[in-house]
Amino acid sequence: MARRITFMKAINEGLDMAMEKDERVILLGEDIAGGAKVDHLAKQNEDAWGGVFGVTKGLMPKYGRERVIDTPISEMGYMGASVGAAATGLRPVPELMFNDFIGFCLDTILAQGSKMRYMFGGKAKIPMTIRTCHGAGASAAAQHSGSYYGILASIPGIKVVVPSNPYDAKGLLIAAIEDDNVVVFSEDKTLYGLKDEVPEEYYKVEIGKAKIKREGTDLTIVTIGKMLYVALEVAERLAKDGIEAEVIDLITVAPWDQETVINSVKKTGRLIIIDEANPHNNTATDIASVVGDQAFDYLDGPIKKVCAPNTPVPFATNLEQLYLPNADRVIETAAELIDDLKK
Amino acid sequence: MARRITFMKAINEGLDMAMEKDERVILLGEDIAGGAKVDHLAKQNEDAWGGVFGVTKGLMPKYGRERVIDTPISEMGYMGASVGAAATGLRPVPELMFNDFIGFCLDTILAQGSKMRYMFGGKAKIPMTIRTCHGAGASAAAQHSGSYYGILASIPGIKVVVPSNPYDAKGLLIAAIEDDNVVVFSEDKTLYGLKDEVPEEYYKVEIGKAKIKREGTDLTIVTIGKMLYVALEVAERLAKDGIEAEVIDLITVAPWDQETVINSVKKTGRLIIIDEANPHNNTATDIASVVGDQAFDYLDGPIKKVCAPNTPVPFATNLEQLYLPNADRVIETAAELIDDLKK
Amino acid sequence: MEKLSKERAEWIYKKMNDIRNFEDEVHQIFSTGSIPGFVHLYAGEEAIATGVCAHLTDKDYITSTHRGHGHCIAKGCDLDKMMAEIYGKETGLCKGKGGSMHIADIDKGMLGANGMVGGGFPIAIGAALRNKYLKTDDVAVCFFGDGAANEGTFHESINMASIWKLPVVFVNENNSYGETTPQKYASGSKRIADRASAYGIPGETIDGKDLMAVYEAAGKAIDRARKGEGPTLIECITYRNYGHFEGDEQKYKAKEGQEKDLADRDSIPEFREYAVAEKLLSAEKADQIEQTSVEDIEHAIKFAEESPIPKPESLYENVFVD
Amino acid sequence: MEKLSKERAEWIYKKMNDIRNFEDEVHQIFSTGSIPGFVHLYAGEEAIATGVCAHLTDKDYITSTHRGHGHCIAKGCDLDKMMAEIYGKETGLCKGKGGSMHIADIDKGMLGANGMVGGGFPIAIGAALRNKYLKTDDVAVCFFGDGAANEGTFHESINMASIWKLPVVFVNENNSYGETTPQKYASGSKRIADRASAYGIPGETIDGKDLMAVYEAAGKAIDRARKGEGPTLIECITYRNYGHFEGDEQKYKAKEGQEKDLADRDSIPEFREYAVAEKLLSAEKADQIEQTSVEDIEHAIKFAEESPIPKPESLYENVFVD
Ligand SMILES: Cc1ncc(C[n+]2csc(CCOP(=O)(O)OP(=O)(O)O)c2C)c(N)n1
Ligand SMILES: Cc1ncc(C[n+]2csc(CCOP(=O)(O)OP(=O)(O)O)c2C)c(N)n1
Ligand SMILES: [Mg+2]
Ligand SMILES: [Mg+2]
Repeated sequence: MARRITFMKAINEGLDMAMEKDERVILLGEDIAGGAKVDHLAKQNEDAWGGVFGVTKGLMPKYGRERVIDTPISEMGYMGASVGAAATGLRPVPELMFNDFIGFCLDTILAQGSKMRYMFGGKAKIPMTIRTCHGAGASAAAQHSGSYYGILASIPGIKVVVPSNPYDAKGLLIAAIEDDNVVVFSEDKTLYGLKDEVPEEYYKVEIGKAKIKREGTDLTIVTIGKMLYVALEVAERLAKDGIEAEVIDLITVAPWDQETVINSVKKTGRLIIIDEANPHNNTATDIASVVGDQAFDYLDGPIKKVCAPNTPVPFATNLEQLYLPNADRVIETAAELIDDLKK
Repeated sequence: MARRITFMKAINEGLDMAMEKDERVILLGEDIAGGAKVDHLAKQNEDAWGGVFGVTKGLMPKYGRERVIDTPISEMGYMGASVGAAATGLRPVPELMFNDFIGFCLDTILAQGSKMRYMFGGKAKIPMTIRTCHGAGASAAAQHSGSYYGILASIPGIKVVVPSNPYDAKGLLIAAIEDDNVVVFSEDKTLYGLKDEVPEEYYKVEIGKAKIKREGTDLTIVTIGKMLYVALEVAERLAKDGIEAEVIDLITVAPWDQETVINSVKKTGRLIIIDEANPHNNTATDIASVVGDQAFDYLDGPIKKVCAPNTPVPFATNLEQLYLPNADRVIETAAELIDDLKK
Repeated sequence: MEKLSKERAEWIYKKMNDIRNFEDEVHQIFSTGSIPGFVHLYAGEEAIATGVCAHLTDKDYITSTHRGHGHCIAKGCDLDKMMAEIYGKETGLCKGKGGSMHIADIDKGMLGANGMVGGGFPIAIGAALRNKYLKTDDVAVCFFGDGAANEGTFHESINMASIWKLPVVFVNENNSYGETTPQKYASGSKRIADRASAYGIPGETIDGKDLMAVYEAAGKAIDRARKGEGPTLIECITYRNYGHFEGDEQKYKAKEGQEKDLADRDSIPEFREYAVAEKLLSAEKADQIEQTSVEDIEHAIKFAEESPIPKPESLYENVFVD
Repeated sequence: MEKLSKERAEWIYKKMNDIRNFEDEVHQIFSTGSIPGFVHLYAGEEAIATGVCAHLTDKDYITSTHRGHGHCIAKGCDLDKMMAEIYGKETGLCKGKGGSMHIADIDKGMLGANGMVGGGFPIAIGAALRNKYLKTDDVAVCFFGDGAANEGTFHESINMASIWKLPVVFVNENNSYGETTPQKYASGSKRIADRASAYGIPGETIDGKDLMAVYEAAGKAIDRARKGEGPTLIECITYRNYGHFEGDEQKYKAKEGQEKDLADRDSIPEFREYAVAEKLLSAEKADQIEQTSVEDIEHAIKFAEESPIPKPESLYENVFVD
């Protein structure tokens, strides 16, 4: 298992294998192939972009425009069409180019896709995977850098996953597409270039199961998406002071893995959650609230969160870096928890 | 101050006085007057509905159709138009008939109204008050009964208020309209008939300030909107067992009053938050997470939340009642906190 | 398109009566308080749902609106279960969890009433996309109101249906009002069918009170869709007998003139007269259908009333497919 | 509408050159890595922003798009501060917090570039509503792309502008593509102006590379709006010189035929030739304007480069009005 591919390629491969396996899987989105009806591209069976970041590159040439469908700029339309197609037997995988565009099409998730099965008394099945991307760090400014998986995770009836690495990305995406529910698959756009080992086969990573990425006894750090790397750096630094942090990659934010988190906190007695979302009503608050209820007796100190500030994402590079949670902030926070740790 | 009027009338009066005082205040929404261009109504200068619940009744006859504007069924259009009108000097008060329609127009709040000032480096001012309604209990089923103020409260750059009674409703609405920021004013539709004393004058209730509705030393119960009445019932019942609950009406969910809540918890050592929203990533989790961080040392037991379950709102009356947080559930939860309390 | 057969005419007459009786009864019952929530009645618009669905099989899909009972009945949903749903009973089409605004039966191709105005457009084109992708000749029909034509979903969905030549028919029920707001106030275009050209598809305005006019226009459009020739927009001029929802005082309705004339028309006797004259229906058969329909609705009410309310644990069920 | 004066012609020629030089320079600088983020250049479309804004004062409003530099310049925003904004500097129009996609200057009536395709429509009609409500004769202009015409906001906003007769002009910049997607694929209607009739407003398609065509069509429409006669939709056929954003390989562009002809046209020398022939501009004046423009952009770059980055505490500022 020595093959190393990028996060982006892993996602591409997940889509490819899911499409290969099940003809009912179709993709829809803006420029996910690109160049629809352009003669010279059609002649060469070429896609123009394969998505704005190139994630779906090559899929149209392989599966054709019937299965890799470029849409007009009509998010409510094609996201809702995906709900309709899913309700009637296909397994659509629409791409919402940036999660920031959710304001154009939230109804299809909030009022339709997530509620249909319930409202219809169990008759409907909406096997739909929404791919989107989130995250600051690409100088994309306030309207293209938000992290809104937490808003989506508050909606009953859908699942939301946030992979942190190529291996999970491929396996989770396949699991999402095989899932009979609406699953939001949120990619951190700044991770696309990240390389790691990824098996060539078709495999699934379980939705709803967190992973312990580093074991430790003194402090639990729960992370979402790329915040994992902040935590791993922090754990390294803390280890030098003899403090062993347990790092948990949450992976699924709805429904998140309460058991793994609570067991860890029971062991360590201390918890920091790192979430790039704005600080209110996000997954970090949800975790904190559950731990503060169910593991209260095991806690040795306050429950800490490190999140983005309560501001939009600024454009200037220096401000954007300041906006993002980083290792220094987490270390400072850890210091509040662990007396004998030097600042 | 003996005059008692309904919650609905108090809102109507708040709008009326705000319009009277400032000509820049205009209202927009679907059927907020009703019967636009209907000859026989025009002749009598009559509105047809005054909003689906009658909240804006009589305002069109008084202020005319230039200021009380019936819109087509185009939520993104008129909510966005309100942002544009606010950015250019008016003080629009659009009505989103049900907060469940947020999926049709979230962009105007998420990406435009809430971010403009920041993105424009402080140049823009968006003095806009969005009236909407939330809440289960009216048999309006899954798409007309949600409580989404928590989703909105997660967005940086806006304020969100949830009044529980006529007095606050009038004063808060006036404060919201005078506020130079985007304020969401979310009305519980099942409270419209509730009567209480309301002064006839123009007055403001401070946004961001919670109110202690009952003092107590044993347990803090924080509530949002009509959950106040659940808490007051609980407090009565607990009092019979000699337990004194302090009941806090949060009133504003963004930015919520950390000081009042934390001071109360420091006194009582126990906290229950009642929030009708679905349980994940809501205001209850936010409060729990802040208290679990900042008042940890004062806590005598786990932090408890009583929320709606993680399901859509069901239609059948018996299920809907089960869906709503109620006094029995809160009492059971309180019993977990206070050992000597009989179940 | 097939000429109207006797069998179809009987089917149509039964459905029209079922819808009318169903709605008239719900109107009555609502006033007694036995039915909770928001209820939007279809009475007066029967010719549309019936004239359109006469061309559909269970394999064709429809999306409906908040005013969905008529579409449900015309699409073949069980009357007993429908009534039970509106009562919020366990035996309801949706186990009592949907109610009037979310009544649905996917097995019958009925993709749901929809509490969101304009919510049906994208779902309908999604079903049509599925039909096309699977190379079936099934179609999708999207029913929508005049008010819904001003939602962005109208625009996005019809445009996509056009560029992808989807087998879908957009059936507009123009009953002059969206709640209290006249279509003539809310629409920049005089006719909703005028908007079809903005998407390069055919559009026409027809008399929605005339069953045969609907039957023929819908037949043509559905045939076109089945043949892969793309979508059509049909605007049906109609009127609702009751208020926007139960409880509406209807102050905005005109008590005279053109509007009153439209209000006074009744497509059920109009169709009966036509069908009897054309020998598609005997007077006896028509009487008998009327009678059966009354009985069927009575049965549905009895069924609904006697049915149990949902079990408490069902609150937590059907959120996810396990 | 006024005939084009010498003064206006000089203004126009300066703005066209400013836009071109600004964008060409940003293109260069972007390739060196000094400018971060997503940058969408307006080069090639100068005639539109300039021809339209020539009729506007600081009191009129415009809404722009992700491709907003041209609109900004034509609306009179400061070049130094614009460039500083794109660099993310403290001296920028938005203090470095907006960047290319959110560049704005409300004092100049420029209500912002917008990262949301279709985001400008409702904002523009809101500004127009304000203009009408306050009984001013100010107008609002909404610039939007061919791709944006498929968003629901297009539909909702133009319909409302029509029924309320708002003083707003919808200026479509049809550059054949929304990102890589041809307009001819994405739109059910052949022409975007064809959609105007769906809202009962006038619509026309013009040569968007021809400054005078834009100037005249916009002049008429803006006059109409000022007089309270309602909105107009103008579709301007144009082409962008660069990719969708910086970094785009542009594989989808046709290298021959009609598209190539359009790409090869340049409205700046075309206008110069026209204006000199019509004696609106002397050749010397034109040369001088070209020279000044180059210097002004150089100055802007120097200003931007020498400006400080934002202070850390500004991260937390301007979220709310205190
Ligand atoms: C997205 C959304 N906006 C508004 C409403 C409130 N509403 C319910 S029905 C209705 C009027 C619909 O009018 P029309 O489409 O003409 O259908 P009709 O009721 O006349 O059949 C409105 C505004 C809603 N349910 N959903
Ligand atoms: C709501 C939304 N959807 C999609 C995008 C991604 N996007 C940015 S520009 C663009 C193409 C816009 O095309 P057009 O309107 O023709 O403008 P042009 O770029 O050609 O000037 C797209 C799809 C976006 N920014 N916002
Ligand atoms: Mg209607
Ligand atoms: Mg374009």
